[in-house]
Amino acid sequence: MTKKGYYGKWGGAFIPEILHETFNELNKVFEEVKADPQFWEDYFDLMSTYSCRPTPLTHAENLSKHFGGCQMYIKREDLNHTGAHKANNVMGQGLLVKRMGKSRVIAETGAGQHGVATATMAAKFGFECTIYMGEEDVQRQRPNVFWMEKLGATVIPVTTGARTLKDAINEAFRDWVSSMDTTHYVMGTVCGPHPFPEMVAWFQSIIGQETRGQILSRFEKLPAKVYACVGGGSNAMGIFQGFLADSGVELVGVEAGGLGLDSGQHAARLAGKDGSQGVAQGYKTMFLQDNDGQMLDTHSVAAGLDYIGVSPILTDLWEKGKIRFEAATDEEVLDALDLTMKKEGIIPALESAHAFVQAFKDAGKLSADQAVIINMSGRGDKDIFTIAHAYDDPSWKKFIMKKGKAYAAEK
Amino acid sequence: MTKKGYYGKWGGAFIPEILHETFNELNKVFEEVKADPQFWEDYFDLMSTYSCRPTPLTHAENLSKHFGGCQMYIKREDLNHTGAHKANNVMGQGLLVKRMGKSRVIAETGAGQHGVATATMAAKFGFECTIYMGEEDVQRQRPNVFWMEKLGATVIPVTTGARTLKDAINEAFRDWVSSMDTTHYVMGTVCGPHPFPEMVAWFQSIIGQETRGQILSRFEKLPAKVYACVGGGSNAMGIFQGFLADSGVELVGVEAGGLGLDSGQHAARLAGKDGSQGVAQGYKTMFLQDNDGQMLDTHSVAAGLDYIGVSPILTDLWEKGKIRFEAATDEEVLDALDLTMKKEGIIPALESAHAFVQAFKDAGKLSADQAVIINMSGRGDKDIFTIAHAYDDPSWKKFIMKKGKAYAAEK
Amino acid sequence: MQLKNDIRSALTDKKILLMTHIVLGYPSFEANRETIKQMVENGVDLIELQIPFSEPVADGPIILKASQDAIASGVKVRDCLDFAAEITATYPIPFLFMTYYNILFKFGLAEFFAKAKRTGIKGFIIPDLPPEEGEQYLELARKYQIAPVLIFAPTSTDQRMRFLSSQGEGFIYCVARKGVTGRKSELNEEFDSYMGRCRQATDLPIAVGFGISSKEDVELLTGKADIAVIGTATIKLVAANGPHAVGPFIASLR
Amino acid sequence: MQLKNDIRSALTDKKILLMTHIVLGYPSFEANRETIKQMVENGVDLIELQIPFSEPVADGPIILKASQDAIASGVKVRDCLDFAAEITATYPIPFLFMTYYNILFKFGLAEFFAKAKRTGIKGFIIPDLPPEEGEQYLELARKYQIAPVLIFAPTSTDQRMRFLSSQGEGFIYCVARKGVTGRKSELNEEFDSYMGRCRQATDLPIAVGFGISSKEDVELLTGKADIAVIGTATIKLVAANGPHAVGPFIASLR
Ligand SMILES: Cc1ncc(COP(=O)(O)O)c(C=O)c1O
Ligand SMILES: Cc1ncc(COP(=O)(O)O)c(C=O)c1O
Repeated sequence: MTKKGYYGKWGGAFIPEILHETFNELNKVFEEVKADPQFWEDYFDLMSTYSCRPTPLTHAENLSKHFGGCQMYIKREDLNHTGAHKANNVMGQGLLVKRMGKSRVIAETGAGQHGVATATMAAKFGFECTIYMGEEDVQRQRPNVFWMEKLGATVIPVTTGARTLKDAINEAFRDWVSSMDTTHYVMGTVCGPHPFPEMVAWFQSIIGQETRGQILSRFEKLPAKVYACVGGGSNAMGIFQGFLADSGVELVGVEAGGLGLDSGQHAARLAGKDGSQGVAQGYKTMFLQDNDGQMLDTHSVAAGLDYIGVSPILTDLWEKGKIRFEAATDEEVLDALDLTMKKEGIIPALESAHAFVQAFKDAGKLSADQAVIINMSGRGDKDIFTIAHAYDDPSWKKFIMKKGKAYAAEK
Repeated sequence: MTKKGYYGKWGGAFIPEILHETFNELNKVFEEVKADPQFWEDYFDLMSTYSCRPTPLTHAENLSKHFGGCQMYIKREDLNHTGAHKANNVMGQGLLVKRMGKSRVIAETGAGQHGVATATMAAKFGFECTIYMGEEDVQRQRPNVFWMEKLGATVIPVTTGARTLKDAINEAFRDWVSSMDTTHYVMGTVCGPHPFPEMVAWFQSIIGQETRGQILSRFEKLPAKVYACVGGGSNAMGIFQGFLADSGVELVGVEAGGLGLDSGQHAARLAGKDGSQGVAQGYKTMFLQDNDGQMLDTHSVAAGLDYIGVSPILTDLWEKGKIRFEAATDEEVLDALDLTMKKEGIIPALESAHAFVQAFKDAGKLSADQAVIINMSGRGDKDIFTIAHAYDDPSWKKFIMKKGKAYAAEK
Repeated sequence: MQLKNDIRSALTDKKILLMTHIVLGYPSFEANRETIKQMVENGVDLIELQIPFSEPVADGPIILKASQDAIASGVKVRDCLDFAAEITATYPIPFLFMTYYNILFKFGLAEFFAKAKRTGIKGFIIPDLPPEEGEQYLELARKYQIAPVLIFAPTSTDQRMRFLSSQGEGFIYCVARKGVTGRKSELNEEFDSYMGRCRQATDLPIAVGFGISSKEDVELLTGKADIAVIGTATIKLVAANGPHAVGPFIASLR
Repeated sequence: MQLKNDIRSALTDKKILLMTHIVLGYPSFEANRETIKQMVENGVDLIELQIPFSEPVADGPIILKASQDAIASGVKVRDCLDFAAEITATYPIPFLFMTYYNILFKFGLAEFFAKAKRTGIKGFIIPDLPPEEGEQYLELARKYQIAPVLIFAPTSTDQRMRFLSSQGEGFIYCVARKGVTGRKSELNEEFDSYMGRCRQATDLPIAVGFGISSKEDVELLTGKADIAVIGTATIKLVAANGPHAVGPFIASLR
């Protein structure tokens, strides 16, 4: 039997002693709620009255025709409140926090999506909220910082390390080791020490549950393939769980190929050759690290995929051959995004667009009576600064320069 | 009997002769689809698989407590695809266009919401798309312009008149009078010549239908009051139609009070004293115009409410005392927005925040066993440039200045 | 009936009449005065006086801008009426008001007719007022004997044209092509067949405007239409070279 | 057992021992060398050698920055091991490795133990490796006779402390308060009762670190703890005034 909190040889809970009791309590409450059907009902009710679950499954008829192979369906997590699947996890943990009687939440955020989602949840539940965000990301993602603050959260720029997501996680842990009496750390993805991977996967499983029912009722059979982008892996785990038991369904996780798998400028822990086993940020998985075990800088056009580790659950499924891993480069992502906007009127987040890339590559090899599902984890309009920048849009630049000048002149 | 296309003495179809046949056809097709239950079913199916209808009704428990009076519910049109109720109208008209066999759509847009929604619909249906937008608005709403273009639409800056919404409508008509063989004009609100008010109201009635069912099943009785902001009036008509027959439900439309009803800087056609009867842009209603019948400049912090006319249907209901009209000032709107974000984790569009203002004013006078519903027509994160500007956020300004400098340095 | 009769009698001398267009108060009433003088002296037969409106949906960029500039410079509807009274008293040709319905509506429809009658105006062209919306308007037109000129479009069916003809007076304004004012259209076979349909549908004189700017244009229309409408061309000319350029231009057309 | 015995025997001469902390390669191995010399010559009893790791979650800003600077300057794990070998050969006091689990894991756990043994290291402190995750680690520690120092926290229950005591060796590192390294905590009644619980739970010597920076701090700990840990204080001192400032500072503590 595998040890508790382990998936094959991956996972675990590598936590400082001071958090031992906190994790005990968290594990206890999590076991309780898992055994309590009422909890899931409350969760579902919250998600269907505060967010818009079930989210739709959209038949992408134009893309299907364009690629001439299969029927493409898109699971619309972008239509969640706050614009991404992150809401599922955050609202679930919010209910847990309430049950534990804590009054404050903290979270890390990279792109800012999880930060905005957590700040939103905190406002809704009346919790105090502190968000740790790498200083670089604070600079890059000012709109999200603005919203977090407007939602009542305190955003703390993290000036240590690479000043990005992993460092924000470290800082959140540093806060937690002094504040755990009142505070819950809302981990944003299926990573970190047990029970986080299991817990986040559980909340996100709502995606897969819905999707399975929707495709069976709409397409009347299971899909040939299901695609999801993989940062930490929460949206992927969310949808994959709906199809893990179906041997005929190929599950495809798509990582950030950045400037290419050979460039050293990517975040492919599993799809490339650069990942290796390690233990950091509380769990064991495949990390992008050097020979000494020091974590490397990663790169992706999608801030939400730009992370050194990956869910231990996914690593296990990958090792067992149950999930195929691929990578999409920044350039491929912008092309897929462009096509999806023009063909379907849908704007995937840069993260989600990674899943579209691989589905597009595979589509031609399938037949018209097969379906594939792409998990659209979030919407792209949040990414305007990054996307407009990535497309090097001249009118956008002019607009920003003009606004900047106007503000400068005010002083 | 009232004349066709009239609501009391309001409405009509004041169209140039060249469009006579186009309107004949449109009326014919519209009558057909109204009589065809399959059409509504197709429409509903489209909205529930491409957008996320039914949209939730959220119980705003914290705001309810805060104001200590009644139970506040929020109808979440912000969760629609593209972020506002505009999707309802646009998708419905898209189905009509398909039925008429036309291949191109045009639309006016002020804030850009209706433009983005139309561009989205055009991409989905494979139509060519041209959007007219006042040059001032193109400058102010560059993010929306960027998305429209990315979605494949051509955005034409309108340099005539006040260079805002009304002028964009005029330009769209000018396009239409030469292109009507292939082109449908997707009017964005319940204004313009018949059958537009009726048609847009019909598509938007989906909001009220859902809301009525939702409040009855959740609150087990009808609400005391229903609030909606009123620009052209489409979201208001949408939700009000669910309760028009219920004499116990007070319907409250909230217009843009701008800098105050006495300032001349507002867009209150009905709530203030500045509106007067007129005929323009194809229909008869209360307009903001001078003694000669020249239309005035209007003002609101919310671009989507900043319009000279108002739905003839609403004007009729107002005249008959069936709808109360109020106005909210820019300042009140920013306060209500702030409170809603902090208390509920919900970011209303500046337009929608007008409805919140009046609900907040009235809440104290109601009792805890009464419910009110606020129609949240759209989400506010689209408004980041305007909102951050309105709150005079220093970090935002710094961010924009820095970006602007970086772009300037590129050259 | 007066306008129609005036036109008929003018047509006994000339194969085609010329109707020109002025935006009142643009660039100024002074310039209007001189322009009209030049027009009349050089053989123009009818003149449309456009009362500027802030939302001229049926007009193209030139007239649109002229209207806006006029409004911005403070031109009021009453100024336009006064000016019209002065001009009709000065020149013997028929003058018409061209404007949008809201100008009449806001003024008070009956009052506007009464006032226009007193100014000596012979007809109205209101492009955003189809007869279905103009019952009271048509009634008042009959009452005040001001011709409500209606419009044919290439998209109008034969039946529709007959209906319009039965409601309108003075003449029929045939829009030569789809689109707004100020752009040139082609005088091809399609146009000829459209003209044929117009003639079939009405006994009223027929005016055609499509961006006429030369003698050849007028010649091509002769025999097909009764009135050639020169709209945007003179407005451009005045803006570019002043009112004195209008006389020679008009003189060159026929 | 060796480490515990060393500590016990040192405690026969002194009422409280001093343990200091070095981040290897920060600001340089040269500076480490001099710092250690100053420490040993001024009566330090044990020294923690921290192998820098890029993600030091349990450390506060000072050590975090030191670690990052060391890594950025090119410090490798093998350099740290070589340096440790040199230092243990030079000074008779016990040296321990403090680092995070990934450094051992990536190196190869068994190899790391073997290598560390050869360098003469007496114990390991791995703050992110609870005994539940360290079965193999604890086994290897027994095999190589390197003391796996475990940590008590104020949040640890009595039962948990007993369990930790049963798994650890050498001494127990008692975290004086919640939070990360480098901040001062108060030595109040709550602290005393915590110390009482620690003593109850273990027979191992007890080290306490909480930002000690003065003679008074050390005096206050005397009688309560066996080892006073000076961590961040000397790192700051070296950074500000160089290694030579360390000797006088240490000398002043006791
Ligand atoms: C829209 C979106 N998709 C995907 C991700 C990646 O996270 P995960 O792999 O946990 O789904 C993020 C993270 O911020 C995100 O914002
Ligand atoms: C979010 C939102 N609400 C309301 C409006 C006002 O339009 P209407 O009154 O037609 O609902 C707009 C128009 O752009 C809008 O974007």
